[in-house]
Amino acid sequence: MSTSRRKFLKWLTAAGAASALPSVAEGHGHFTGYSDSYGVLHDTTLCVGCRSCEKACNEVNDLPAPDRPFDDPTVLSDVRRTDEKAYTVVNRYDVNGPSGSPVFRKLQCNHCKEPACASACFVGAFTKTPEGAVVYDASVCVGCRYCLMACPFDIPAYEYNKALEPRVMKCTMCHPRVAEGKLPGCVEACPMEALTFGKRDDLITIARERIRKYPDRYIDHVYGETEVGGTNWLYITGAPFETLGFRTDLGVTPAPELTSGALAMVPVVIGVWPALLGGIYIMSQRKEKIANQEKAAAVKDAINTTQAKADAALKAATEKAKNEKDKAVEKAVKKALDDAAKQTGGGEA
Amino acid sequence: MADEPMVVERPLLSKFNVIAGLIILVGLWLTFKRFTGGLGAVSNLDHSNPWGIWIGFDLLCGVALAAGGYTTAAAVEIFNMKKFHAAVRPAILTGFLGYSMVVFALLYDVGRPWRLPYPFAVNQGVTSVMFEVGACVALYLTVLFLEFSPVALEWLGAKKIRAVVVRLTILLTILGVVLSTLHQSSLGAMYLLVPSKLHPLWYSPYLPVFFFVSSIAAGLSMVIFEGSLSHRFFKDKMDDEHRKSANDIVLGFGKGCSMVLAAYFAIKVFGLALGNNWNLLGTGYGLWFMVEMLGFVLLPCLLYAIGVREKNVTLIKWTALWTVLGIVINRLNIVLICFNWQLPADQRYFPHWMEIGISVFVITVGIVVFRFIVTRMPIFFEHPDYKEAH
Amino acid sequence: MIHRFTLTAVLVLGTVILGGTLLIGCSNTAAERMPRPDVVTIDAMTVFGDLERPVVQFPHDLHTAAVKEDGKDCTVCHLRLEDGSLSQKYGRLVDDDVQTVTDVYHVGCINCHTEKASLDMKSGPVACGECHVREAKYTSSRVQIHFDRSLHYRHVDASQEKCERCHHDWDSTQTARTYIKGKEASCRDCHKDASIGKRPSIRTAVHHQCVGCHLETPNSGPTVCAGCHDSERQKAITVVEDAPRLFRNQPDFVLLAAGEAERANSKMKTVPFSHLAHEGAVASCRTCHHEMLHSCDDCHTLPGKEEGGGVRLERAMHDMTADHSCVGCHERAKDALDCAGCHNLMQRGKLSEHACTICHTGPEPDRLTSVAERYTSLDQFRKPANDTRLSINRRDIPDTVIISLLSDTYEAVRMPHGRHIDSLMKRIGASKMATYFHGHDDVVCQGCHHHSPIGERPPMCESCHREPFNESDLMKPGLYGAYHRQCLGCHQSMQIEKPSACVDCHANKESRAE
Amino acid sequence: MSESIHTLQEFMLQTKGIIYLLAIGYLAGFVWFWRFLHGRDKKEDQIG
Repeated sequence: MSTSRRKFLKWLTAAGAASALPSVAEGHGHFTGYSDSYGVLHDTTLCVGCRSCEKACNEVNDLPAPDRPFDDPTVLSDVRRTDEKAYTVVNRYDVNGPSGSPVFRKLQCNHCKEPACASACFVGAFTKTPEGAVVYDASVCVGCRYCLMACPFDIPAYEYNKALEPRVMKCTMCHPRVAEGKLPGCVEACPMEALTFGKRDDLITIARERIRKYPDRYIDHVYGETEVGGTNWLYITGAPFETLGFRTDLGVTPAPELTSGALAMVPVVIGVWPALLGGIYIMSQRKEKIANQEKAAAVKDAINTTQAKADAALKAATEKAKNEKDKAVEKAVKKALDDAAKQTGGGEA
Repeated sequence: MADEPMVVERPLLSKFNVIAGLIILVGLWLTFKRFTGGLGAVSNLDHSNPWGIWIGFDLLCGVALAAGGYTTAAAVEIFNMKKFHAAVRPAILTGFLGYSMVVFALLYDVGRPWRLPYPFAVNQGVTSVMFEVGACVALYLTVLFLEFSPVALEWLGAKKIRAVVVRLTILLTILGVVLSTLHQSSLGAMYLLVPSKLHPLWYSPYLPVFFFVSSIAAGLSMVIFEGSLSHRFFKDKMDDEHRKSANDIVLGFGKGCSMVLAAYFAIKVFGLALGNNWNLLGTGYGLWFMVEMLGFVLLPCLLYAIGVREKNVTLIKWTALWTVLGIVINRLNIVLICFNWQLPADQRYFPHWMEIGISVFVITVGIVVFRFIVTRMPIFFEHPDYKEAH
Repeated sequence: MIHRFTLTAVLVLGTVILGGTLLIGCSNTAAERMPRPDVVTIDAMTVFGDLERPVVQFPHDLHTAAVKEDGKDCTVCHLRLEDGSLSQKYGRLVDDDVQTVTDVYHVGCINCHTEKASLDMKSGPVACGECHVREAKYTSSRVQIHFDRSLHYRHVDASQEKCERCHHDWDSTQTARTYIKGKEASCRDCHKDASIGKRPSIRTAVHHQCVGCHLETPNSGPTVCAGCHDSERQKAITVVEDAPRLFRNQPDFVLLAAGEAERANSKMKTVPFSHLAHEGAVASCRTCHHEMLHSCDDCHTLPGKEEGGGVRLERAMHDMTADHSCVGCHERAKDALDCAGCHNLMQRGKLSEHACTICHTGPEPDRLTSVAERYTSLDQFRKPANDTRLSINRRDIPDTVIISLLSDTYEAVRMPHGRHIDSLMKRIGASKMATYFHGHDDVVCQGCHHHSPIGERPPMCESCHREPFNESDLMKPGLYGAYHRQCLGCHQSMQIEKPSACVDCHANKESRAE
Repeated sequence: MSESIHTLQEFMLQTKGIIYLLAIGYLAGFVWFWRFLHGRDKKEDQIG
C-alpha cells in the first residue's frame, strides 16, 4: 500500500524532470528561428566599393595586415573569397559592361537561421546565438573542416599554415560588439550606409519598402529571406543575383533537414538489427541442430536392423547343429543293435 | 604438420623490406613536415577544397574496402555458412588493419588530432552525421580488435582469456554488423549536406543506401581479391583446410557479390529517376557517370555471374579487382572529381605529391603489419592446440 | 575466357579515357562574321511551309554594285509591274508555288554566277552549301532609319510641298490612290508590319515609295541599302536645325480638355498646351499622335473607347510608362544627365501632390464658350517660359558649407554650396521644359533639401538625419549615410568623375599616422 | 540559452542526444535480454 504510493510519487517526480526539458516553441517540427535576432541588409545599389568595411573588419577582429592595402583599387580587379586573413571581401562585377557602372557586392558569413556549419560540426563548435550571429568556439574544434564542406556559401576558411592550433576563421557579425550595444565593424564604417543593421524582421520590411518605392532600381527579391531556410544577412540588388556571384540554386531547405532523415534511421537500425540478426542466427543454428538429430536417428536404426539380422543367423545355425547331433546318435544306436543280432544267430547249427 | 610453416624464416634485407623501409623513412619525414608546418605545408587543400585524398581515398575507400570484416563474419557466424570459415580470420584481420589505417590517416588530415576524443568526451555535436560515423568507427574498431584478439591470444597461448572472448563471438559479430551498417551508410549521409556542391548525378537522398550496399560489394570483392594475393605470397603459411576451401569461398562470394552489384545498379538507376536527372546523362559528367555505372557496376556484376556459372575462379578474381577499382572510383567521384564541379578549373583540387606520399606511407605500414601478423599468428591455418575450436 | 575478360577490360578503360577527355569539354570557336547593313534574308519560301535548307543571307549592295559595273540596271533581277515600277520580288511578280519560286532563284543566281565565273570575273557561289549555310558569312548591321522632322522637311522642300508624292489614301471603290490635302497620316496608319491582303507591309511600301522615287529622280536620295541603313551613313545625313514646321493645319496652342461631347463631365481645369513648342521638341508627329494624327480626344474619351484601345483620356495623358503620354515622355526626360543628379535620388514613377496644378492652369472646360477659344494664345494662363529667377537673393545663399563630420579622421569638408546652385540653375536654364517646370520656383533647392517646404531657409541635413538605423523611421539614413548618398549619388548619376577617392572631398589630416 | 527551442538545429541537438543515450541503453539491455532468453536452453545450443 504505502510502498505503492511511494512508487507513484517517484513516477511523478520523474515526469516533472522530463517536463523540465526545453519545450518546443513551434509545433510540428517547424521552426521560425529567433524572432528578435539581428541581421544586416546589404543594398548593393548603394555600395561604392570603397572597402571601408574590409578595413574596419580587419581592425575590429585584429586580423593580420592584408597583402595589398585597403585603398589599393586594383584589388577589386579579381573576384576574391573570404580567407583566414579576411572575414569579409568586396567584389566588383561589371554587369553593365566594362564601360557601364560596376556593381559591388560584400561577401561574408550570412549567418544562416539554420547553419549548415553547426549542423555539420561533430563537436558543436558552432552556435546560432539568439542575437542572430553564428559563432565559433575554437577551444573544442578538432579541425575536421566538415564546416567548410557544408557551408553552401563557401564562407568559413581554415588556417592551413598553423601546425599546432589551426582555427576555422569566419565573420562573427561582431557578436561581442553587438553584445556591448555597438554596431558591427563593417556596418559602422560604411559611408553609404549600404549596410543596414537591425532586427531581421525590420530589415525585410525596409528591403520590401525600398523595392516598392524604387521598382525600376531593384530586382523584386530579398536574397536571404528564404535561401537555405533564411539567413540573417540579407541582400537587395539592381542586377540579377546570379550576375553578382550569388548562388540562386540553393533552394530553401535548411541544412539540418537534409540529414535529419538519415539520422532518424540510426536508432531504427540499432533497434531492429540485433533482433533480426539474432533471429537469423538462431534459425541457422536450429537448422543445423535438426540436421544433426536426423543424422543420429538414421545411424541408430541402421544399427538395429543389422543386429536383428545377426540374431536370426545365429538361431538358424544352432538349430542345424542340434539336428545333426540327434541324427548321429540314432545312427550309432542302430548300428549297435545290428551287431548284437548277428552274434546270436551263428551257434545252433 | 600444420605448424611447421612458422619456422620458415626470410632474409632481413629482402626486396620487400628494403622498399618498405625507404617508403617509411620518407613517410616519417613527411610526418615531421605535416606536424611542424601545418596542413598547408604538405597538401594542396584550400578553403574551397577542404577534403582531399586523405578523406577521399584513405578514409572513404579504406572503410569501404575494409567491409570484408563484417560481411564475412556475418556470413559465417550469423548465417552459419561454415564452408567460408577459413575466410573469417583473414577478413577480420584486414578489417581491423583497414580501420586502423583509416584512423592513422585521419591523424594527418585532422587539424588537431589529439582532440579526436573531444566529440565524445567534451562536447557532443549529435546533429552531425560525422558524430555518428566517429562513434561507430571508434566502437567498431574495438569490436574488430576483440574479434581479432583470439588470434593474438592463441599466438601468445593465453587459453583462459581466449575462451572468454570466443564465447562473445556471436554478440561481437552482431554488434559489428550493426555498427558497420550505420557508419558505412553514414559516410554517404555526410554528403547529404552538400547538394549545392556535389554534382546532381552523384547527389541523391539515397546516398546512405548507395554507400551501404556498395560497401558490401566492396567487402566481398576485397575478401576474394586479397585472398588470391595471400595465396600468391603466403601459400606456405596455409594449412590444407584453408587451401581446400579457397575455391569454395571464391565461388560463393562471387555469387553473393554479383547479386549485391545487381541490387546496387538497380537502386542507382532508381536514384537517377528520383532526382529526374536523365537530361544530365548527355553532358560530360553524364558520360563519366555512365562509365561508372556500366563499366564498374553492371560489367563486374555480369562477369561475376559468368564466372560463377562457368566455375571460372580466375575470372572471378580479376572481376573482384575490377569491382574494388569501381568502388574506389565511386568514392573518389563523390569526394573529389564531381565535388565542386561548378568551380572554375583553376580553383579545383589536385593532390600534392606529399599527400600521395603520406597515403602510400600509411598503406605500407598497414601491409607491413599485416605481413608481420600472418607470418606469425594463426590466420591462414588453425593453431594446433585449438583444432575444431571454432 | 580470360581473353574475353581482358578484351572487355580494355574496352571499358577506353571509355574511361574518352569520358575523361570529354569532361574537359571542347570549346566551340565561332568564326568571325562580317557585319553588313544590306543583308537580305531570302525567306520567300517560308510561305510554302518549312524549309529544307537554311535561309540564304544575301548581300544586296554587293550585287547592285556588280550589276552597275556591267552597265546594267535593276531590271536584271527585278521585273517591272504593270504601272512600270519595279517589283521588289526577285525575278518574278507573284509567288505561284514553291517549285517555280525555288527555280527562279536557283536558275537566276546560279546561271549568273557561272556565267561570270566563265568570263573569269569576280563571281558568287554556285553550290547549294555555299549559299544555304547555317552560319552565314554576313551578319546584318542594318539600323532602322527614322524619317524625322529634319528629313521630312527636306523632302517637303525638295518636292515643292507636293505632299501627295508620298502621302496618299486608298479609295477601295475606284481601286486607286487618292489624296486629300490636310488629311495626311503616317505611313504606318495603313501599312502595318505584315502585308494585309493587297495592302503591302510597311517595309515593302516604304522601299517601293522611297527607292522608287530616288531611282526616278536623279541625284536625289540613296538607292542602295547602306544609304539609309548603315549607321555611319546615317550620321552623314544633313540635319536641318530648327526646321520649319510641317504644316497640316495643326494649332499653335491648345487648351487641352475632354472632347466637346463630354466636356460637361470633365472637372479638371484645361491644360494650356503649346503645340508649337512641342513640335520642336519631339522627333515626329508620331511621338504623340500614334500613326493616324488625330486629336487626342477623338479616340481617348473620359471612359475610354475602342478606337483608343480603351485607354481613358486621363491615362492617355498621365500614364508614366506609356510612350505617347505627356507625363510618360516628361518622366523619361529626367534620365538626361543634367536632370538625373536630382531626379534619380527622388522617388520616380509617382506624381507629387501639387503636380496637377503645374499643368492644369487653364479655365474650367465648361467655361470654354467657343471652340475657337481653345486655340488662342496661352500666355494669359502660363508663366513666361524663360523666367529662371530665384525668389531667394543669391547673396543670402551661403557660398561654402563646412561639413565637420568625420573630422577625427579627415579635415572638414568645404562644400562649395553656391557653385552647386549656379551650375544646376545653368542646366535648368538650358532646357525649356526644365525652366517651365522648376525655373523660378526655387525647387532647385529641393534637389538636396528634400522632403521639406521650399523657402529661404531650408532645413539643414542634420535637422532630420542623425543616428543611423533608428527604429522609429527605418527608411531614414543617418547623417553619415545621408551625406554620402546625396553627394555621391548625384555625382554618379550626372557622371561627374570626381570624387574618385575619399581625399577628393576630405583632405587627409597631416597629423594622422597611416 | 532560452528555455524554449527556436531552431531545428537546437531541436535536433536535444532529440538526437536523448536518442543516442536510449540506443546505448538498449544495446546493453539487449545483451542481458539475449542471455535471459537463452538461459534455459540445453547445453548444446547454449549461445554466447
